[in-house]
Amino acid sequence: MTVADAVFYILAVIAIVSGWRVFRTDSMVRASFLLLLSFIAVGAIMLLLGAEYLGIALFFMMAVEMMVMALFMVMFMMNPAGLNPMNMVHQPRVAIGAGVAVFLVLAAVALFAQFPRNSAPSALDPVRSLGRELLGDSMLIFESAGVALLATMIGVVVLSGAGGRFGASDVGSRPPGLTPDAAPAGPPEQEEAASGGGHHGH
Amino acid sequence: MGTDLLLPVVVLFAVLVAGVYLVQVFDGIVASALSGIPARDHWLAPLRRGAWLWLQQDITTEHPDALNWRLAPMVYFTLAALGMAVIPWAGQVVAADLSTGIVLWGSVEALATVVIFLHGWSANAVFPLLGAYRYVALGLSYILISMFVLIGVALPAESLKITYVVLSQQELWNVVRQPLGLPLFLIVGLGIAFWGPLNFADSADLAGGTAAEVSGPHRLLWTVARSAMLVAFSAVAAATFLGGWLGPWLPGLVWMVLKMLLVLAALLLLGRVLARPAPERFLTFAWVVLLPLAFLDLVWAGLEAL
Amino acid sequence: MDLLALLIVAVIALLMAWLLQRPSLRRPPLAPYPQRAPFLGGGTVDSHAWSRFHVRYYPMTLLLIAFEMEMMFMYPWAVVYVEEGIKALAEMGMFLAILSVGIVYGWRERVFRWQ
Amino acid sequence: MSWLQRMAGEAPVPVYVARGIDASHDDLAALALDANIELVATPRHAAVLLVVGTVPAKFHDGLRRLHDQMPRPATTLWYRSRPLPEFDAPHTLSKTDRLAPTLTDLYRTLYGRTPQPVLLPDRPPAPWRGLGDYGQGGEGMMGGTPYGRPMAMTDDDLRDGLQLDALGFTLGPFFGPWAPGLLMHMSLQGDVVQRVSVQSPPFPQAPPTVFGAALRGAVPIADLELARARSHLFGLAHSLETAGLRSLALRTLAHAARLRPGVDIGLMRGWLRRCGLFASVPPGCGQLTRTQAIRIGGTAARAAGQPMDARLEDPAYRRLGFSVIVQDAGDCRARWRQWLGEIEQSLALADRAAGENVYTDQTEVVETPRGRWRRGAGIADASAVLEELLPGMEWSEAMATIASLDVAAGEPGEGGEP
Repeated sequence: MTVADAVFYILAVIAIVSGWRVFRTDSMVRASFLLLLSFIAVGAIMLLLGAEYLGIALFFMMAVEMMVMALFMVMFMMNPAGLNPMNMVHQPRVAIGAGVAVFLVLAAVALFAQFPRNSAPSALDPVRSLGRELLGDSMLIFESAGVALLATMIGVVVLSGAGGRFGASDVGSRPPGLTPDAAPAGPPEQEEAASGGGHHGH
Repeated sequence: MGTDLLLPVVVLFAVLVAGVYLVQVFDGIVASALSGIPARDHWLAPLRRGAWLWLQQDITTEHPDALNWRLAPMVYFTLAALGMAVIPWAGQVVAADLSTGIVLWGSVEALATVVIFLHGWSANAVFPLLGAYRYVALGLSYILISMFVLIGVALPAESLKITYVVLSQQELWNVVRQPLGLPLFLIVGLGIAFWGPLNFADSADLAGGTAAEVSGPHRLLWTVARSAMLVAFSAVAAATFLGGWLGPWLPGLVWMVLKMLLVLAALLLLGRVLARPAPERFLTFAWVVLLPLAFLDLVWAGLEAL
Repeated sequence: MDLLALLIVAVIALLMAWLLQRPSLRRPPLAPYPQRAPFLGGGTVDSHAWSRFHVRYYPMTLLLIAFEMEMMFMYPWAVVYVEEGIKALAEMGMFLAILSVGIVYGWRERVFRWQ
Repeated sequence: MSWLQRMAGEAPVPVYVARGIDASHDDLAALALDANIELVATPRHAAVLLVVGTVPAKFHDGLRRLHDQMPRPATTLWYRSRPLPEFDAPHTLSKTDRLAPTLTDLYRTLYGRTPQPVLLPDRPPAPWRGLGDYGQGGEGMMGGTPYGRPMAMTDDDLRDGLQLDALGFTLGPFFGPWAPGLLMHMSLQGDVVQRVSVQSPPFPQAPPTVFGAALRGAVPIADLELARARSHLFGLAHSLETAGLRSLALRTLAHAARLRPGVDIGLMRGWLRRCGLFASVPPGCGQLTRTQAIRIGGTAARAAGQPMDARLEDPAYRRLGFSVIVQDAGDCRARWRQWLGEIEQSLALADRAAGENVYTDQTEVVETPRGRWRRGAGIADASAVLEELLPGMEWSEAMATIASLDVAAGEPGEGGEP
């Protein structure tokens, strides 16, 4: 066994154990960053496989993404730090069944499939070939990704921006009631009460 | 293989340790020059302060996230060291000459945001928590600026490898070729080490922010790690904008260290003469002014490289 | 080789940082409660500080993720930029122009202010 | 004593100052300017707790908390203050000139002594061990007191209908960035202040003695104006410190220490503008309404466009050609500008008055740095204005606003009143 093999096994264990701990910890922040740790271990395995750009890009992307996820998870969850223990697992039987099944299929693929044995040419520069691909055959895909990301950005701004050029974004909208037939949730809007109007006109 | 690996690693840690010490010394000199209060001995002061912190009791808070509380400063320090691993100290002396060195530095910045947040969060106290959330907003904003600026220096080098970035500056340093780059990058540097005007995590209005509840060796490590991040940043700035080891007469390593010291001196001076803006104000400034400027820098670099 | 160096640097740095915290083999006793109370200038807290923290920059973070995703395409692009020349400039110019629309829109809708 | 301990003992003394009633600005400024002393922001960073002035009985527990929070080894020095009864052999001091040397001596000999044990009972803030399903003290999602504290609860938010958790705490009375004695209960959503209630106003501050003397008889205007300029410089230094510019704050304090009539502070005005203090807060931050401005009085009122100044009623000032400086914005920036403008004006007035040896000509009323002071009356406390002003502000803006406002009551100091 070489050093690389040993490092691979250690990283694999880290990836799996931290992935499992995500579901066993009560703290939202810990859960987010355990997932980050799992991704970092996977990214390091990608580095071992010679994917120098993708591995490090994974660190980069996941650090930012998990950070933002932690912000939102803390904001959304009651008891975000898990001060009172809670059960983070829903429908465990189905989940375990699905997990085992997927594991068996993937393990079977790993064991029985015939993988090509030719290793990457030593002169290959993955970043450069990725760049050529972006400017060559995949240009259309690349530019469509740009449009998709633009749509994402606009969607984000529309959905989450509280105020804009035209005033507060919640003006004229009322959230639904918490139970059927209940009064709208959220603070009562005074100008609506004054005009005697209910939901008309919206 | 032995010496190929040993020499750069030894140089790296020597520069890191000496750099951390020098940051503290320089900062003391700048502070007493600006305040007009002569300090007793600039060169011994950091050691004395360190000895005091080393001997002091290390208190935790009532119910901290104990693991992350311990881990955050350690990882922050490690990130600084990893950032320096891709820096060429002289022609062949580089610990890990990754073909994606610039991306690695980017991910150091991103992970530093996570670590600083964790440090503030795990104390479970009001001021550290405010400092942590404040830093996240700003830390995320620096990342984009840093990416634009560093992609700018990668264009003429035709590579993401920092060694090639240095070699591409043989005729002209990037600081001249891309005049907007270094000033923008210095702002990023002050930001990720939360130093001086961009000290949003450990600021004075939060009674020390994420470090408000920290004492003893823990505080010593946090201070060292911040200084180490500043040192690592100055190494990246020296390599990408000031031509790294290139220079006449002197050996490459000496040039590199001199340029790092120059960047450090600039950062430490800036750190003590500028006021900390309200975080919200700076966030808007970063996105509305600095980001377009970084974009402009990239366009400039692109046109210049063709 | 490069990766081994990274590993070695990381291990040494972690070790240094660990030693700097003056680790002891025996777990030190916890400080008494009043010593661990959070600092508030003599005041007291009503609750744990961990809470559903209402930050004011949600749109900024989401916009950042979209923009950053796009920036990851730029690293490979930067490497081949000079050899591909005008084509690379035009393509990336178009790509960035599309995304700048997003940023300008966000700016017009004031998402870069905290809410 | 090991060599490491000897070395640690050579470091500047990290001091946390708990200011009581009649803590003198001048003493603290001298301490800040001493190269052997470092004033720190939290007791966690301190080795010596310096208690200055009398601490009323209701704040003794707050003081005990500060004392207990210091990492050991630590010690306490009582300067013109009565030690708490728990201390068997307290270090006390009343001589001003011995303050820095005593602190240094105490610090140098820190490692030899047994540290003072904690003063408050070693109990969790609420009982929790063994309660609840997992012994962590809580029950359900948000119930109980897990690990000794209740959890933050939902509350309204000023910005939107989103009801997330509010953080509540009382801050003070020894919080460094505030006036001593000010104790406020604050409620925060994220970093935005939602509610503020002043539990205890700041300790009354005696104006510099020369102002008290001015109510008893004629005093040289030069002295009066120098004292005013010095007081405003202290205010500016405090704002600089809050903005993270400690070195420049110390430089300002050094200016204040060697103030003479007619000194030109143009240089200082220059670097104040360049350092970005004014740009650090948004325009309109901490803007006072007309009523609030009048209620606080003094420079805050003049910075909000109210030409209120008792010096107008003094014929001697009129002869010197005094005219009131006013700003119209009434926000933090305006107050800082006002301070700067009044410092320049005071120094010019002092120069003229010293040359012509002019004395005050009015003993009914005097304009102190804090505001108008009529004989027989004090200056009213205005800390209630903070309750109206701070809600809705982001934390750093709130702190900048507090630093730019002086709301403490003014009371005659020793021998101030006839």
